[in-house]
Parts: sequence; structure tokens; C-alpha cells
Amino acid sequence: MSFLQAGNIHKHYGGATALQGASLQVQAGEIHALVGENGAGKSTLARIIAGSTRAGQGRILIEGNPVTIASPVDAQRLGIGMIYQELDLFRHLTVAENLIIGNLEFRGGSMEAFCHPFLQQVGLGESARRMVHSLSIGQMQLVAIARALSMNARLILMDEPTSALFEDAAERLFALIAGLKQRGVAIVYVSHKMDEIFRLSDRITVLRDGRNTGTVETAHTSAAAVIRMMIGRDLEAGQRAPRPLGDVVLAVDGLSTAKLKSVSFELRRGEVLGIGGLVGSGRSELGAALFGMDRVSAGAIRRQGTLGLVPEDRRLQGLMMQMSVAENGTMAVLPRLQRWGFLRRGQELAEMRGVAGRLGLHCRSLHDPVATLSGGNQQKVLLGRWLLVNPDVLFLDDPARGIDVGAKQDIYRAIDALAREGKGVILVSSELPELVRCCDRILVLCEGRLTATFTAAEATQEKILAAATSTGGHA
Amino acid sequence: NGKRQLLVAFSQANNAEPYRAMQNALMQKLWAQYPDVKLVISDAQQDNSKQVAQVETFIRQKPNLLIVAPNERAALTAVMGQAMEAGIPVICLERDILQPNYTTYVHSDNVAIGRLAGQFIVDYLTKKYGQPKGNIVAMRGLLGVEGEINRDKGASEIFQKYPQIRMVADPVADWIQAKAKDRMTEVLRAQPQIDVVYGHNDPMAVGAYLAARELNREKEMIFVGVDGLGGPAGGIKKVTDGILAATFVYPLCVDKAVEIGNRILHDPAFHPDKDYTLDSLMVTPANARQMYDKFTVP
Amino acid sequence: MPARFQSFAALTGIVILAIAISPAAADGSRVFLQTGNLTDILRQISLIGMIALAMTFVILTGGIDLSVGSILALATSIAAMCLTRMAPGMSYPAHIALAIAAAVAAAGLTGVLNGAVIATLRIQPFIVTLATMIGVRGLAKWITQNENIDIGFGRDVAASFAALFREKAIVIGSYALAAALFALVLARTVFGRHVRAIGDNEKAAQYAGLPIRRTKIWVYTISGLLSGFAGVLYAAENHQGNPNAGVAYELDAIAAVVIGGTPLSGGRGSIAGTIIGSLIMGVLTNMLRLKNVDSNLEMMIKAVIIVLAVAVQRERESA
Amino acid sequence: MPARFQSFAALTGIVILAIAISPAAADGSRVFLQTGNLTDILRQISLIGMIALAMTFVILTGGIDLSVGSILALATSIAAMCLTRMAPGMSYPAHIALAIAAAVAAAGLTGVLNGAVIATLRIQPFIVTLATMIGVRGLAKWITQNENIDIGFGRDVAASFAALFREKAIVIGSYALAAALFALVLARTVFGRHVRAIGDNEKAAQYAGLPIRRTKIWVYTISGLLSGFAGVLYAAENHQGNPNAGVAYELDAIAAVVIGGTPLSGGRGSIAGTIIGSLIMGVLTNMLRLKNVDSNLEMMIKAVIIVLAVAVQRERESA
Ligand SMILES: Nc1ncnc2c1ncn2[C@@H]1O[C@H](COP(=O)(O)OP(=O)(O)OP(=O)(O)O)[C@@H](O)[C@H]1O
Ligand SMILES: Nc1ncnc2c1ncn2[C@@H]1O[C@H](COP(=O)(O)OP(=O)(O)OP(=O)(O)O)[C@@H](O)[C@H]1O
Ligand SMILES: [Mg+2]
Ligand SMILES: [Mg+2]
Repeated sequence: MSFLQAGNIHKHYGGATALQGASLQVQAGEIHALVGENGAGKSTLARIIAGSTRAGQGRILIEGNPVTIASPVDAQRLGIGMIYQELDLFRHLTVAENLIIGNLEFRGGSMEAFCHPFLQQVGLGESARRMVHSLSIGQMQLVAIARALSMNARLILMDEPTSALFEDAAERLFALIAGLKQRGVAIVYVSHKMDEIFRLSDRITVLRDGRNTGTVETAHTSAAAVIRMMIGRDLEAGQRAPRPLGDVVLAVDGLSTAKLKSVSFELRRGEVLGIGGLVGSGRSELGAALFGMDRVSAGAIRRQGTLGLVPEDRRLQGLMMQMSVAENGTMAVLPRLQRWGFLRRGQELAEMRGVAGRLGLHCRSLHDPVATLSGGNQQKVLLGRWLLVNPDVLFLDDPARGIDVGAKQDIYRAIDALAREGKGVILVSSELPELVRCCDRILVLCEGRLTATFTAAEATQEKILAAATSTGGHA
Repeated sequence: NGKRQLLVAFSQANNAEPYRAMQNALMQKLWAQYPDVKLVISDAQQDNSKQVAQVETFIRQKPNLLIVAPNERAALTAVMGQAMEAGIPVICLERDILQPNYTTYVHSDNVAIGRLAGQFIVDYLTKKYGQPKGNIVAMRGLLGVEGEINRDKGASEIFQKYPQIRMVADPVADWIQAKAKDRMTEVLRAQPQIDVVYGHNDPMAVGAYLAARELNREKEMIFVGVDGLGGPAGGIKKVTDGILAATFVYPLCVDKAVEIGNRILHDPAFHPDKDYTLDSLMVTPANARQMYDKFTVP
Repeated sequence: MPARFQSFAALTGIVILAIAISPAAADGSRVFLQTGNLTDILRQISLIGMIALAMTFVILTGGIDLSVGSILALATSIAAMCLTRMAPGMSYPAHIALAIAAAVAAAGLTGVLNGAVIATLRIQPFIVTLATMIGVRGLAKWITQNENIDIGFGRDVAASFAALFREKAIVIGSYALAAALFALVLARTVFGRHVRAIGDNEKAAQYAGLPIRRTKIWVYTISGLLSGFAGVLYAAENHQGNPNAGVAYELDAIAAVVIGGTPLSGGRGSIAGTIIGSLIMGVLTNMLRLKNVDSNLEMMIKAVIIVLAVAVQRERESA
Repeated sequence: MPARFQSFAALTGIVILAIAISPAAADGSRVFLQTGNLTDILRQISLIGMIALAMTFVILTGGIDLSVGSILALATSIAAMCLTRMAPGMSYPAHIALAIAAAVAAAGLTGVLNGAVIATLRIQPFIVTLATMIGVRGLAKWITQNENIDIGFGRDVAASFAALFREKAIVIGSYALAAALFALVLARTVFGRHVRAIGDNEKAAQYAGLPIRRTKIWVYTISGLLSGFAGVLYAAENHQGNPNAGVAYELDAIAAVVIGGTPLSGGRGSIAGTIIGSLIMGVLTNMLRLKNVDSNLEMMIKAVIIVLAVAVQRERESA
């Protein structure tokens, strides 16, 4: 019998429909992937099962018994835990406090003793007393995972748990998932990463526009087939054509900040430069230093023209959540949209429609608050903001985080187009295939130091990983 | 000859009221006549706890004379007792406290002022209509404050004797001119006929006047105030300007207090009375100029 | 917009109540509905209403300005002192313009100071403007030596200033003009957009390269300027410069903003909402005063109605 | 903790300044350092200090409580009325206990009301507690008929109540006890952690299944209870029940919290910080009063020092 049977789930947000009759069945000890385009309703369905969103209608059975899950506490009592896509953690509590708060498994006693094994499992063994706000987003993701582990759940819903993890941490998570499966714990695994899905899952449920398009055995299907179920067509394989390189548009020489140690590189027009490294290796700090957000202690930055930066955490650093899609998109180009001191709203919408089309943005209206968009679509709004600015150098900090496979192609194409227009692009990514696919050269950071540089041709996952973990490695 | 410097500490309840600001000014002027006296003033901003704290701080400095204008009677009683225990002569200015924890008490009488004002209004109405009748509006100060209670009480005693005198509205304007203007505007809308506005202080009477003037009704009624301060912003000036029909001087009590205080400081043989009550004066256009000169602190 | 519509519904409810309980005038009409009374209300809310307009901008950036009442007091004092104690040998209009300019400029400078400290030293607006509220009050009392500066009813320049600027048409007109201007700036200009963006997510605004510091300095400056101009009108209306004026005005202004649907956390809200918030407070007071309700009861009734007015807005919002 | 250390540094700076400029007593010692003066300061900050403790909790949840001053006034009134106008035929201690219980209970109930409206109707705390501030002030004035309820110096139950509860040791002791208790609750209990968590990220708190509503109702109730108890002490200290007491206390309490390093947005902060904030304000006032600085100048100096004290904390933080 299935551990979880959720059927005919409906959910409306005002006029917007998130789910219209979706269903999901999960066996005990099964790893069940839940996939679909951005905005298909995956997170909504997961949240409903975890009790943090109330369904409009629908039926949920646990081990065949009908249950009402009205709150996260109800879900916890039924043995359901969840890792949220938006990583809702308490930034001013310590890591350990984040683990035990509201956790029915913690029944007093030493907090550290309770947390230690779980933090150890995710690789945060030393961090129990640190404040969450001092962690990088990848480390926050690990905290959320540790929390779910500590709840002793029989079903864990994981909403894009690897979207901010580098390979080594992801590997560790996969091992953990395998261990959980051994113990009979069911996992619902929401992800846009096909390789992970095929590596991990037993079955795959595909959502599209809030409805099921099918559930398949992973062993008896292919990525192409799943993608077809998701987006209703085949994915065009991106052709990689060589780009001509121009002048140096950005030259960094001996750049040092609190986190970075003497980083030097050059970026040419028409070049896409990849940055790889582990969580906390200083990739984001490099962007902050270039953008003038961090104090530079030594070194020089020479740049031609303007610089744009798409930050990695769209919620904290990127978007104005209460403002509309259009307002967010045009945020950085407002001066050029005014006439006689007033904004030309017609022109604003026209420009925004242009980028929305280029990125395949899905939203009901450009006037909707960006908070009502699905995670992936929010990411596109943020990217759109900088496409509109059209800067000479664009620093993209993990721009494809949480983006569905179809839209990823759109983003890769946009990056390629930028480079062809003669821009210099820096691409930080947690996904090695992405780096290899998009970049001309790949720099690897390790603990704030530049440890290796590869051309696209010579880069392999093994080499990059080695450079990312070596400290005094070759340059 | 570098002799003993005498310290006089004055704890003022709230220098945001013009009446009390004037007290401070006069106090400074009068003590300045004595080169061996240094005057310090604190302002409690109408807060009991603040004033208690300030008196406590004064006690620490062991002044030769302490003058307290209490914000409220009960609140200051204990701390003034503390000052007495510390051997500091204490003059209680203008407002009573619960126990005679002072060397002497210099004050006026708000009930008597209320009666004077009430009688003036009755006389005016009698003259206007041939009999005591008419509609009165009172502009009340912050409710619960001694001045407000007694100025109301004294006047009401008089009005109650004449059933045809009606109090048609008595909005609360917290002593503040701007508030009185707003509240009077509404009264004017609701009341077609008003004969007298009795402001429990001059600024509120002036506020009422401004409201009436705006609706071109200021000639229909007279405005009576209380306080009768000198100076260009005071109530006496308003009488000379023809804005107020009368105001009643609520004595600053400062000249008396300084006179007595000075004798306490310089004449060891002097023993003040326990209580000095100062009379009020009526200011009308007839005597306003004279009064202006008398009560203006240059 | 639905949120604005709900504020409007709350206002409508209160107006209907006011009409229903209004006393009748001699001719049988409702006193509340008399043109004179309605314009009274507008005039009474104009000063705090104007301050609330600028306060909306401040709150939208996620800030707060507690110093508005003290700044108003400083402006009343400076304007009245200029008019009564200076004889610059100018024509009346020039002298009046000078007095207004001096008062508004001092107020604006105080605002610049607020903004500069908040934006540069990155201290919480609450503390900075609280300090300004205390310090500027002290300054106003110090320059006036704790005295009110009276403006008489003669034929001098001060009196003609007061006669002109206490005109209902001027006061209400200034408010209307300011309201229209602020609504336009918020909805249709880059500056207005920046104001909301900063309040919504300051970090993101920084990453988007918005001029955070400049915008913040501007909103506090505007708040100072409007408080100063309100002070000028106050001086005219009350025929005096008063260093003790405007106590607790900041609470009234903030209340109008919040009742109008702008949360203190900033990021969203509207000028229309703030105007409605000011009107709700004005009509409420007028309605209870026309009934001559006991002042203590008035306070209790007001409390209940404020909560109800806001609750009505909330409820619809979530549905 | 570094943040707390900086607050402490600011306090130390002000204390050193106070010692430096303190006048000398007859025996050559510094007046500021006399035990009597130091305990004066503690007593003077105790009431608002106590309110600020509870306010810290309120602010940590991301809320605010403007009604504390009115609640204090209500409590003074109820306590004094119970003591002077009731003759329940009990022993003095029982009668006193009854009066205190009545006052504190009424205050607590007002807090419950605040919390319930905020948590259930989901209206902004600013508006709800503003309404309560207005309404409860009206209530206090209404039940006392606008009169102060004086407590004499006789030998009746009211006088013995005042004699007991105005004792420095009792007042300071209560504050110390409350401070210790609150520090403990915040740092070491589940409730304290929930308070911080809700202010930090309410959505996450909801996801974690924390009892948001209950916690919020509690913090406002605690705020009411402490304001009520402060009211009891106020009645004893001032020998009166006073419906006009406590005006603007909310600003002082909030200022102490914010100066102590708790941002108004909530989520982080400490009781130690709040205590230091209260001490900074107390020492500052005492120091300027001992020097007999002109009251207007005093306000200006205070403004500057407050900003400096907070700026010192900020600067180190970012460095
Ligand atoms: N709070 C909300 N208010 C309004 N609409 C919402 C809200 N949350 C989600 N939606 C809408 O519901 C739909 C489903 O969103 P959901 O977040 O479940 O998508 P998703 O499949 O998780 O997408 P992604 O892969 O981008 O995370 C979207 O169209 C989204 O715009
Ligand atoms: N070894 C570490 N242990 C704990 N925290 C670390 C460590 N290294 C870095 N951090 C934290 O991570 C942040 C720096 O990571 P940064 O975001 O620059 O790296 P990144 O390479 O971009 O990583 P991510 O992939 O997580 O974005 C800093 O805020 C720091 O506090
Ligand atoms: Mg999602
Ligand atoms: Mg990063």
C-alpha cells in the first residue's frame, strides 16, 4: 500500500490557479521525483502535503487512512518533513536552534548533542553555534537538510535541495538519501536536474499547469521522454558555435578582500568566463568585490564600461517581492524610461514584454507582485532586469538556480547572445555541466584563492573538483 | 569678596506653558539682583516622575533654598519632605501638596478667580439682556488638573444661581490654543447663538476668538480668559487689543517667593508664615495698559 | 486597486455614520453636511495631512520620522520671529517670502541632517529622528526664550501674513496641491519607484545599483520641508510662533499613513490611502465633537472605530 | 557578544563623562558617584526600565506597544481607587494585595486584548496599540472622573501601601528581579526562542509550526502586566492614582530598547542591551541635571549624545 496518496488537489491564489486536480502517490522507501516546468505547481503540492499551505480541495491518505493536514505540526505528527525551496530559516538564531525549534523530536536535553549527528551527516559539524545569517546560501541549504533529517520523518519532501549545492555537498546528500531509503523513508524529490533525477529516483511524477501528465518508472523511461511530458515538446539541443574574442573588458589584478586572496584574471569581450568552487570558496564575494559592495584591501580592477550583477539569492539580494514583475524588471534602467521627469509606462511594459519573451517568463500579468511567481520565474525576472541594462560586463551568480530544463536553454541562449554582442560574461555555477557547456574558460576558486584555470576543451568534472578541493594547487 | 555663593534651585513643573515660562523669566530677573545668589532651574515637562527625579538631584547638591512649583500635589509631597529633612528651606510655589512639607507656601486661589470670572460674565449678560441669561461656552484645560477643576468650580458656583444661563458646550482643549481653535469651530457650527466664551486660560480664549473671527461671528460674543500674563504674547495685551473682554491675573507668585526667599537666605532671624495667598486682579480695557506695564517682565 | 478601495469603504462607512448621527441645524439640514463644516474638516486635517504625505514616503522606505512636530514648532517660531522682530526694509510680499523661506529652509536643513545621519551612519531612523525631535524642540525653545511670538491683528506685515495664510482656500489648496504632487511623484517618477524599492528590499536595491543614500536623504528632507511649511501655516492660523506647538503630531501623521494601508515595514502603500487615513481621523473627530460627546467617551469610541476601520480593510484583503 | 559589548562601551563612555563633569560635594567627592545619587538613578529608570524589558519582547516579535503609558495610568488609578475608596474589611496586607492584583489584572487584560486583536485580526501592532493608547487613557479618565486619586500620608491602608512600595529597595529590587527573569526567559526558554524566531521570520515560524498566535498574545500580555506593575509603583511613588500619568512613556521605553541594540524590525536583540539603554538615558539625564544645564540646552545636548552613543555601537559593528 502507498504511504501517501494525495488525490484531486486544487489550489487557487486569487484568480491564479496553481493546482487543478493534481495527485501524487508515494510508496514507503521510495524515492519519488516530482518534476515540471517552473510554475507547474510542484512546490505548491509539496507545501500542501507538508501542511504549510491549505488546499482548496482534495484528499490525502496516509497508509490508507484519510487525514487532515491543517498545519506543519499535523504533518510532523504524521511523519512528514519538508525542505523548502525558499530556505525559510531563522537568520538570527544559531544553526542548532534552527534545528530544534518546533521540532517534536527534540524533547529537551542538550541541544548540541541532539544536533551534532545530523550536522555531521550534512558536513556542518563545526557550525552548530554559528548564526545562520553568517552562512553562505549553500550552507543554509545544508542546515535545512539537517533539520529535515532530525525530524525522524517517514516522508521527506525535498524542494530543489541541491539548487545551491556544489558537487561534493550534493554527493553527500545523495548518500544520505540512499541511507534514508534503506530505512524505509520515502522521499519526494523536486528538482530540475535530470541527471540527479535519473540517478536517484524510482518513479517520476510529472506536473504541467497544475495537472498530472503522468507517473512513470524511472527505469523504463528516458530524460527526453520526461522532458516531453514536462514541456509538451522536444528540447532543442543547444549548438555551440565558436565566438570571436575582443579586447580585454575587465582586468583584475591581485584582488584581495576579507575573503579573497590575490585573485587575478582577465575577461575579454565576447568571452564567457566560468567560476567554479565549493560552497564558501568566495565566488559570490568576487562578485561583491567587483561590484563595489565589499571593501577591497589590495589589488586593482580595471574595467571598460558598465557592470551588472545578478546575485545568487534572489529573495534577499535580488527582488523587491511586493513590487510587480514589470517594476522589478525595469528597476535598474528607470532613468532611461523617463520623459519630462515622468516614467513612460507604456514603454516600460513594452521593454519588459521583450525580455519576458526572450526568457520564456510565465506570469499572468506583468503587474502581478513578483512574490506570486514560482521560484524559477522569479529568477527569470531578476535575470531580465540585467538583460535590460545590457551592461558591458555581467556577473551572473548561479543564474540557472531553480530554472526548469526548458528555460535553462533560454538562459544559456541569452548568455551566448550577450557574448556575441561583445559583452564579457562571468558565470558562477554550482553545476559543472553548465560551466562546461557555456564557458570559454573556467576559473576555479578554493578558499578565496584562484587555484586553476581551464579552457572549455580541457575542463572535466574531475579536474575542476580536484582544483576546488586542493589548497595549494597549481595555478 | 569671593564670599559664600548661595545656590537657589527652582524646580519648574513645565516651562512649555507661557505662564510658567514667565515665572522662570521673572525668577531669573529678580534673583539677578543678588550677586551672591546663583539660580538654577529645571523643567519637568509636566511629568511627575521627572520632577521627583530633578528634585532628588537638587537635594544631592544641597542648595541653600529650594523652590518647587509642583506638577501635582501628591507626587511631590514625599520628595519635598526629603528636602526638608536634609535641612533645605523649601518654598512651595503656586500649587498645594498633601502635607506641609515646605517652609512656606506662596499661592493664589483658582476658585476665587473662577468666581470673579463667573461674576464678570453674569454682569455682562445682565447688562446685555437686562437679566442674567445667555449661552456660555467653556474651553477646558487638561482634565483633572487643579487649575482646570477650580477655575471651573468657581465659575460654576456663580452660574448655577441663574437658571437661564446655559453652558451650551464645554470642549476640552488641553490648555492649547490651536486645539481650542479647532474645538471652537465645531461648537460654532453646532450652536447658533453664543454670548460668552470662558477660556480656562488666555490662549484657549484666544483660540476660540480666532475660530469665531474666521466665521465672522466674533462680534456676537465676548471672550474671557484667565492668567493675565504680561508681555507681547500675554493675555493683558489681548485685552488692550480688544480680543479679550477681560482676563484675570493668576499671580505668578514669584515676586513674593523671591522676597521671602531672600529673607530666608540673608536673615537668620526671619521666620516666614506658613502660607501667603495672593489676590487676583481683573484686567479689562479700562485698566489694561496700566496692568501691562505692571506685569511685563522686560 | 482593491486595497485602496477598502480604505475608501472604511471612510464611506464613517461618513455615513457621521451623517446619521449629525445634529440638525436650524433649517433642518444636517450640520455635518454643511459646506462650512466639511471645509472645516479639510482645513483641520490639512496640516497633519501634509506632514502625513511626506511621512508616507519616509515610511515607504522603511523609515520613520518622529521629529516632524518639533520641526513644525521651529518653523512657526522662525517665521513669526522674522515677521515681528525683523525690519529688513522690504515690501510686505518680500518680507513675507523671506520669513517663509527662512522657516522652510531651516526645516529642510533639519530634514537633511536626519537623512544624512540615517543614510551615512546607518543608524536606525527611529533613534535619529527621536534625537532630532528632542534636540530641535530644545532649539525652538532656546531661540524664542520659551516665549510665544505673537502675531497681532494690526496692519503690519505679520498680520497681513496671517490674514493671507490662514485663509481656508490657501490652506486646503496647499494640501490638495501637495497631495496631487506626492501622488504623482510616487506613482509616476523614478524617485517614487526608488522610494518603494528601497523599503521593499534595501539589499536588493543596493545590488540593483539604486541611489539609496541620496533617496533616503531626500525623503527626510522632503519630510522636513513639509513639516516646515505646515509650521508656516500653523503660525498664520494661530497668529503666533509657538515653540511648544506640534507635540505628538508625529503619532497623528504616522497613524494616518498606517490607517491608509501603508505598513510600517514599508515597500507598499499609496498616497490615496494616506489621504483617506487623514480623512477618517478628521471625520471621526468632527462627528464626535458635533455630538458634544464626553471627551473621555470620545477617546474610547475613537479607539474602537479606528480598529474597526482598519479591520474592515484587512478582512477583505485576505478574502 | 560583540554587539552587547559595544552598548556597554557606550555606557562606559557616558559614565566616565558623568564622573568627569560631576560637581564636587562638600567633602570633595564627586556628587555623581555618591551611593545616594547612583541609587537615585536606578530608581528613576526602574519604571520605564521595567516597561522596556517587556517592550523588548514585543519588539523582538516585530511588534510595538504604544499603549504602555495609558495602561500604567489605568493601573495607578485602579490601585489608588481600590486603596482609598474601598473598605473590604480585610487586613492591610490583604487589601494591598487586592489592590495590586486588581490593577495588574486590568493591565494584563488590556494586554491580552492588544495581543488577541493583533494575532487574530492580523492588524498592525502600531495601529492596535495606538487605539488602545487612546481608548485606555479615556477609560482611566472616565473611571476616575478626571480626578487624581490622592493617597495621603496618614496611617490608613493606602498610606502604608505607598510607604512600602516607594522604598528604593523595593523599586530597584523589582526592576533587578524583572531584568534577571526576562534575561533568563529570553535566553534560556522555549518561549524566548519562539519570541525571537517569530520576529526573525514569521513565515518560517509558521512552517516550523510554532505557536505564533499564542506567543504574540503572551508578549502583549506581559507588556500589559509589567506596565500595570509599573503603574502600582508609580502610584506608591507619587502618592496618587493619576489618569494623566505615563504620557509618552512608550517613546522612552522604545528608545531604551533601540539604544540597547534591538532593531525595531525584531528578531535579534538582548535584555542586557535594553538595560544598558535604560542606564544610558538615566545617567545622561542625571549628569546634565547635576550640572544644572539650561533645560533647552539639555535637550540639544541629549540629542547629540544619544546619536553618538548609538553611532559608537554601529561603527564598531561594521568594522
Ligand atoms: N502565494 C502565491 N500567490 C499567488 N500565486 C502563487 C503563490 N504561490 C504560487 N503561486 C502560483 O502558483 C503556481 C505554482 O507555483 P509553484 O511555486 O508551486 O511552482 P513550482 O512548480 O514549484 O515552480 P518552480 O519550479 O519555479 O519552483 C505559479 O503559477 C505561481 O505563480
Ligand atoms: N569554511 C567555512 N565555514 C563556514 N562558513 C564559511 C566557510 N567559508 C565561507 N563561509 C561563509 O560563506 C560565505 C562566503 O561564501 P561565498 O558566498 O563567497 O562563497 P561561494 O563560493 O559563492 O559559495 P556559494 O556557492 O555558497 O555561494 C561567507 O559569508 C562565510 O561566512
Ligand atoms: Mg517551486
Ligand atoms: Mg555564492
